[in-house]
Amino acid sequence: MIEAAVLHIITPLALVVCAIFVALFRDLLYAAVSLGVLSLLLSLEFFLLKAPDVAIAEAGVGAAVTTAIFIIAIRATKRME
Amino acid sequence: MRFIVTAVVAYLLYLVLTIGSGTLLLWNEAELIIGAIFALVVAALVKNRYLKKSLRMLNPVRWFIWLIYLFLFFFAMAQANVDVAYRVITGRINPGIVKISPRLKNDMSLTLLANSITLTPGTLSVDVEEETNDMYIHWINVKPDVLKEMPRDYHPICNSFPDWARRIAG
Amino acid sequence: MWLPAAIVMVVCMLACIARIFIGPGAPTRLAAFDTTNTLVVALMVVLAIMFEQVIFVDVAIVYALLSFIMTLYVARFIEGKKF
Amino acid sequence: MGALNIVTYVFIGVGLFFNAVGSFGLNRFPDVYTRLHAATKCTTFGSMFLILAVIVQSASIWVMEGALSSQSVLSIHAIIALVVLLITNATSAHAIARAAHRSGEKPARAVVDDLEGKDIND
Repeated sequence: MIEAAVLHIITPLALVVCAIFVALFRDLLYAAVSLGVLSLLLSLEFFLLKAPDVAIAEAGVGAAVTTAIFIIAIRATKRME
Repeated sequence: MRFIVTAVVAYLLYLVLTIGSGTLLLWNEAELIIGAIFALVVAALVKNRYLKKSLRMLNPVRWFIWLIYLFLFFFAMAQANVDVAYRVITGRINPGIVKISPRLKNDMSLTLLANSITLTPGTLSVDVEEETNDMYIHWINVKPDVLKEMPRDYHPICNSFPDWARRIAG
Repeated sequence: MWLPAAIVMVVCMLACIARIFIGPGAPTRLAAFDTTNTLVVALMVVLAIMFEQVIFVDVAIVYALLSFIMTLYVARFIEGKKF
Repeated sequence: MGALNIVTYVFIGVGLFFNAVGSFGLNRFPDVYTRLHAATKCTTFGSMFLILAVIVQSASIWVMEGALSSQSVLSIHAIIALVVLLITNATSAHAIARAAHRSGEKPARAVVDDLEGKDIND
């Protein structure tokens, strides 16, 4: 099953690249969008590991609540770091 | 009347989401009873927001026209995708933002028209003026003869979707 | 039959994620993010029939609705309006 | 079963082709509006055909196993996911285009711009 391993290799690598870019962006809105992609890939990874309940929880918390809180925080402060 | 319509829609949605849970016509008894109770509660809470003024979408003739429209819309969507694939591969674009006046009255037909022209050939709805219901459309392949007169003719841009929207929800 | 389709979908998704990192301006990044969401929802439905677990499709429905909310929220912020 | 498998392969092929075109056009076009054209239309159509392939397979198993099969959940919920995708993609494309124009993004290589300079408050 070498093909099934491809999915399990690509998704964590993209996850790590997303985390690096979250730290690199100077514009905080871009960092928030990258964090949304990170939670998307984390949800996909939970899905691949056959844990759909954790994937639903991660999608709800990561895609909706965390980004909304970050956007409210960026509105209240400065956008550039 | 609004209460009954909202309760029926909520109950149907609940039944679709819990299909295959039992043996009594694909549902079990507990799901049917709990769904009815939740549908009544939801209808009591949101009936003034879900249906604003009129009940004209209950007319079955409109549903029938909507089904015909879906059939035509699928072919327009397939044509749109072949067109966009051609433009992606060759890179031949001629974009611009044009203004059309579809002369629609209410919000529902405007929503239907905006979603339709976003998914059909070469057009993307950008903005809408609230008072006059004029729409601004990003068009990927502008034909020069449309630009001559100022109230633009909408037939070359989005071939007769405003008429269909007026027929369905107008 | 489903596993090669899933791998091609993941490769398409990586191309969209690259546009999120290099794209100029906030609306381009948001458009790329929306495209990635669509691809992930389709990928989740495909993986559900591949794993033969019928309950996995619910994750796709929930993710489609929640990512829609996030896209609208960030778009309101870019528009520069109070909400 | 043979004809259904052929239909499924054709649907998967069409879906993967349009998804690839969508993600390629997102990287090729010059500005955000044309990118939205490629992204929204092509990925919606491609995802629609992939989900239709899943529906064809699971509905054939549903018919074969009788009405109480667990595949009914898969077919019905895949149809719900398809409807949700069709509605939310068009709406979010409209929201992104409006936000882009109000934040001052100009359409690249435009021959006409009727909206330029107008200030629309809701």
